[in-house]
Amino acid sequence: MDPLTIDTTKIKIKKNKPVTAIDKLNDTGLISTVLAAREREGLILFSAIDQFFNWARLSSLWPVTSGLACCAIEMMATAMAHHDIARFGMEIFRASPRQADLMFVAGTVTKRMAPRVKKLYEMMPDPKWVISVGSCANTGGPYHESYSVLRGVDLIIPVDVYIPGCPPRPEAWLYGIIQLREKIKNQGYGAKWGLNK
Amino acid sequence: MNPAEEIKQLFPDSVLSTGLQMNKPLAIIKKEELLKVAQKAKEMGFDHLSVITGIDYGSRFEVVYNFFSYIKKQNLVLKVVLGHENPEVDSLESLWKGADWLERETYDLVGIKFSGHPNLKRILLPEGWIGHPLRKDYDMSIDQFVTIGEDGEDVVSTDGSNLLRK
Amino acid sequence: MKTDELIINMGPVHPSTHGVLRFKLTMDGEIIKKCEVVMGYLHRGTEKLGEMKTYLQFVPYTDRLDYISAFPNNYAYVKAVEEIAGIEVPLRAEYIRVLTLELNRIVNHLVMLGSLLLDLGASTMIMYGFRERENALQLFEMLCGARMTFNYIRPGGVREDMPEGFIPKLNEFIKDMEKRIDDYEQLISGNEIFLGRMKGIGVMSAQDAINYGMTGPSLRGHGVNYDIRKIEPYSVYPDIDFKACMHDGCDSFARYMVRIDEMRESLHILRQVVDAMPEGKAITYAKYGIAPITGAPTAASTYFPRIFAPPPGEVYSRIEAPKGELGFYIVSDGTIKPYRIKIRSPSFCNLTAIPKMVEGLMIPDLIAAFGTIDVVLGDVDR
Amino acid sequence: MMFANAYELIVYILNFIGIYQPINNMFKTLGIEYMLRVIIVFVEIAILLVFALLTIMFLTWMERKVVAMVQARYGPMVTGPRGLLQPVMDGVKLIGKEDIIPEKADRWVFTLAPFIVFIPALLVFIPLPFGESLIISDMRAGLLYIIAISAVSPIAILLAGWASNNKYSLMGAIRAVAQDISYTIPLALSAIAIVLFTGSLSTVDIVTAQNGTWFGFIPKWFIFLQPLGFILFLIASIAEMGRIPFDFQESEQELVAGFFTEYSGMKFAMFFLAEYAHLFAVSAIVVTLFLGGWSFPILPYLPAVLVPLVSFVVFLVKTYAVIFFAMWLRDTVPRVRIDQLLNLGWKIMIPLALLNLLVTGFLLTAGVF
Repeated sequence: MDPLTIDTTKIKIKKNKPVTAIDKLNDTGLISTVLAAREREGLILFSAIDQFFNWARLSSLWPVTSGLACCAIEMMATAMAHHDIARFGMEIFRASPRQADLMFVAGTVTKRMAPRVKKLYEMMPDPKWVISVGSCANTGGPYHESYSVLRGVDLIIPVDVYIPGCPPRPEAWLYGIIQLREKIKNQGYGAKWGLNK
Repeated sequence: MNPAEEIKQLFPDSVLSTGLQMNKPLAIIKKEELLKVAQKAKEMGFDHLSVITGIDYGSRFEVVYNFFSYIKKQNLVLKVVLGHENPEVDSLESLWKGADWLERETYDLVGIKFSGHPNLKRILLPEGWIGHPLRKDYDMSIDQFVTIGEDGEDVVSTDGSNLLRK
Repeated sequence: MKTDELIINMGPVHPSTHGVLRFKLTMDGEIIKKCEVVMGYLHRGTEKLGEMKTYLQFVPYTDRLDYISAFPNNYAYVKAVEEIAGIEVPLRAEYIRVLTLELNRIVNHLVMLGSLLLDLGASTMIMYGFRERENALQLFEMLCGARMTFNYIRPGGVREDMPEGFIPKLNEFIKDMEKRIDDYEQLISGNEIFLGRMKGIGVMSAQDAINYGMTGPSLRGHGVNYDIRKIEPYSVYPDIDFKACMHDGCDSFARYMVRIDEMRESLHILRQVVDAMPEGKAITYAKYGIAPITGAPTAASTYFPRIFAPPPGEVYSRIEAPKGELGFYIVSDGTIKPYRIKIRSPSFCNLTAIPKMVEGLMIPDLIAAFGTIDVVLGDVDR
Repeated sequence: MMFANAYELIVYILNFIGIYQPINNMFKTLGIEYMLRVIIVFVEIAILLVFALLTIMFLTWMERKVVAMVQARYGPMVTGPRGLLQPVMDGVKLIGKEDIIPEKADRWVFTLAPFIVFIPALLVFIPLPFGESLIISDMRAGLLYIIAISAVSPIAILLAGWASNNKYSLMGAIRAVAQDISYTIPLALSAIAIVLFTGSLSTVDIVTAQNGTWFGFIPKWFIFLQPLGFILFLIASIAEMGRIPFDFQESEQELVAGFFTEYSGMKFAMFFLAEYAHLFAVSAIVVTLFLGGWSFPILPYLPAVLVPLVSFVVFLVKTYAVIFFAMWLRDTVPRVRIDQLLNLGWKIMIPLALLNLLVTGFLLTAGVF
């Protein structure tokens, strides 16, 4: 491009916005530290407690027995001797949702079963998590076009971890459980303070 | 002497035609005579009713009964052809108790009524479901949702507002 | 003193209903007066999907019917399709099929024993049952790459031949399994409390059982010696010598004993199949051709996905699945998609007998009788 | 150097250190001389509570490990060394759970029931002879106290079952009460057979009656004199605890979760811990009555200072043996049906217990023992 014949009409002048005081302050990063410090100052105590409760919650997740279809058999295989989830302290399968805090949606959620799965979820006490297992629970799976299947359990209840597979191998189950444990560890203020490392 | 021919001898006017279905004796029966012929088949030793199939051919319905005789180790297939408007046929529940749920399922999915059945209700789909899925003219596009009514039974509705998350 | 009945819901989510099945029980104190079975919570419309899929695409759906023993589902569907299309299956494929069927029968009985004992309260048998099942699943994985949903048996034979290390590992499994079955028998059959809970529970006369359409090991527990492998032999069963196991106790204990004997019988069959395994191809694509609509076959088209379109016709073919008589009624109209598929599932028909068998018993007995009927909900609701 | 109870042992130790008199005089000058006794009793109770809660936590861990060992797997491994922190984590998690009270449930009774279950389970620890002079209070009617206290828990179970307004809980509660009542009678009868020997209900007397040995090596435990009584007492106590094979309170298979279906969070933890406290207490009673409590043939030859310590260890070893048996039973044996259970209780256990009582009484008066 010969510099002499530059066509000045083509160059668009980049109009930079007027630099305000706040932008300058932001550039220095001073404000973010001040805000962060203010946010943290009352919470030093809480973050340690939060971190301890997180550790307690993630190390004793009691699943509720809610096996629906083929993934239920894989759930049993994961809970049995070979791929033991008792190592994570999860072998107490509470039959009643009141005492459970983790729900495996293992299998196809049909239209007729959907309200019951939702009611089961609502009966569980509060810090509760849902792992949707298998492609049927994730998005309807092989029965996507069927007239009587809900295309994914996240249409009715919030899901924390999705495990793909039809049925997923027990190793995939264990990986999903470990992911959930990571997620629980990062909840609350402790994580912000970097205690979750 | 295969059983289909025997039945043709006994009830010449009620058997429309006999033949073979993959080397199994087949007899096509008139709708009204089914109960009488089935009664005779049970006496001939066909004590095991394997399966009842309802098929929608667009212009007509067909109900196929597969029997097996444990004693004589023989098969028998009875077929009944029904019109396309409200298909209706006698229920064999009085002869074979196993037919109870098979007929309810055929009514539920294909929409063939079985007169004389003790409680002909839907067995696989909830009560208020619109349409019979295995019919060729079943509209797959409408999405029906099920919610639990006050008394614990299922309520079918096309809008899933209270069920689905916002 | 007039007491009114208590209606109890053993609801869809219940530890001992083997899945999502609901019993509406009207109880008089502890005794069940009327038991109504409500199902359909796992009805996934497999038969409707069958009409939308081609013959080959429907095979994975059959795995997910009775998901504890998927091989017999595959085989029943494929046998029906082969009868319509008139395919001549190579002998080696038939022997591999019988091998997988019998191995899957053992796995199914292991899961049944485990969950039966778990329902009665002993939590150890299911652990041992699943430990053996894991060994068997490793064998299946060597064979077809999947643990539960195999998609291995195709119209025309099996997907691919056995890997080399398969037979030695199978012999090892058979030897190990024999010892295990004696352990189970020692752990369970002599147990006083187990006998107390099983003997005389869920009694039904042989005539009623046949009338209610019961088939398979549950029927053979009532003294009726009908095993489809014997009365209507298929595949290579005629030249395998085995006996149909029968007990005429007509109660839950007899049905349990039939399954123990059947496991031993299956091991016996497996040994014969392994010895008599012929050489040859594992699958034939004879009847696979180009459907007339897409024109004459050219050189390039031989690599296209083969189109499989059997001639029009109707067939009902049935096999002896671990739970009973599993049959497929297929109507084909000459196109690549079946016109109608009807699945005669053993669990659905065996379940018909539960309401009558259970009147006058208590809830724990309902669970014992229901456990021996061995029901899987994918099979019941389809 | 046998003290009547732990209070005297502590006073002796304080004297030995020499700080008992000065503190006593100081309180006397302040005019509240009873305060020292109150403090010592508080210290005793505190030690007992800490010991009880630690044992309960250890038992939950042990139960999971024993079950895992029987079922060829590992059991909790990840939290803490070999899963030792698992019970702590379960407890903390249950504390952090939302506490749901069903809307139509009877609020006060619903919240009261767990406490009524938990407190008797701890009260039973008082008359238990943990060691040579390690007993909180050696009541003259120790055995009667134990049987009376263990009769309180069925009431609480009924309260819980009724208050949670749930069909399953009500049926579970009624079954649990029927079971408890029908098994307290053989329990008491086979315990009375022991009292015939010792002549006194106090647990310490029962244990001292089992000191010494016959022909040098057979220890004089009542299990050898009362084999039938031992079997009846063991079966009745397992039924009292509600463990498999007599597990009706929370038999998942039949009634979802028995009477505590509706409980969650800390209330459920109370039931859970009460069950294990009951397990430890009942095993301790079995050991005290039949297996010679803390007495052991070599005890008399040890130096006096060591005796309370060694007897405490002997008592724990025996109790954990009985607990292991109960846990082992839980893994292998299926559950009995409710009517079989009641038949066993009324038609077999009670007549046998009466027969055992008759034979023992006859042999005692005939001077055989």
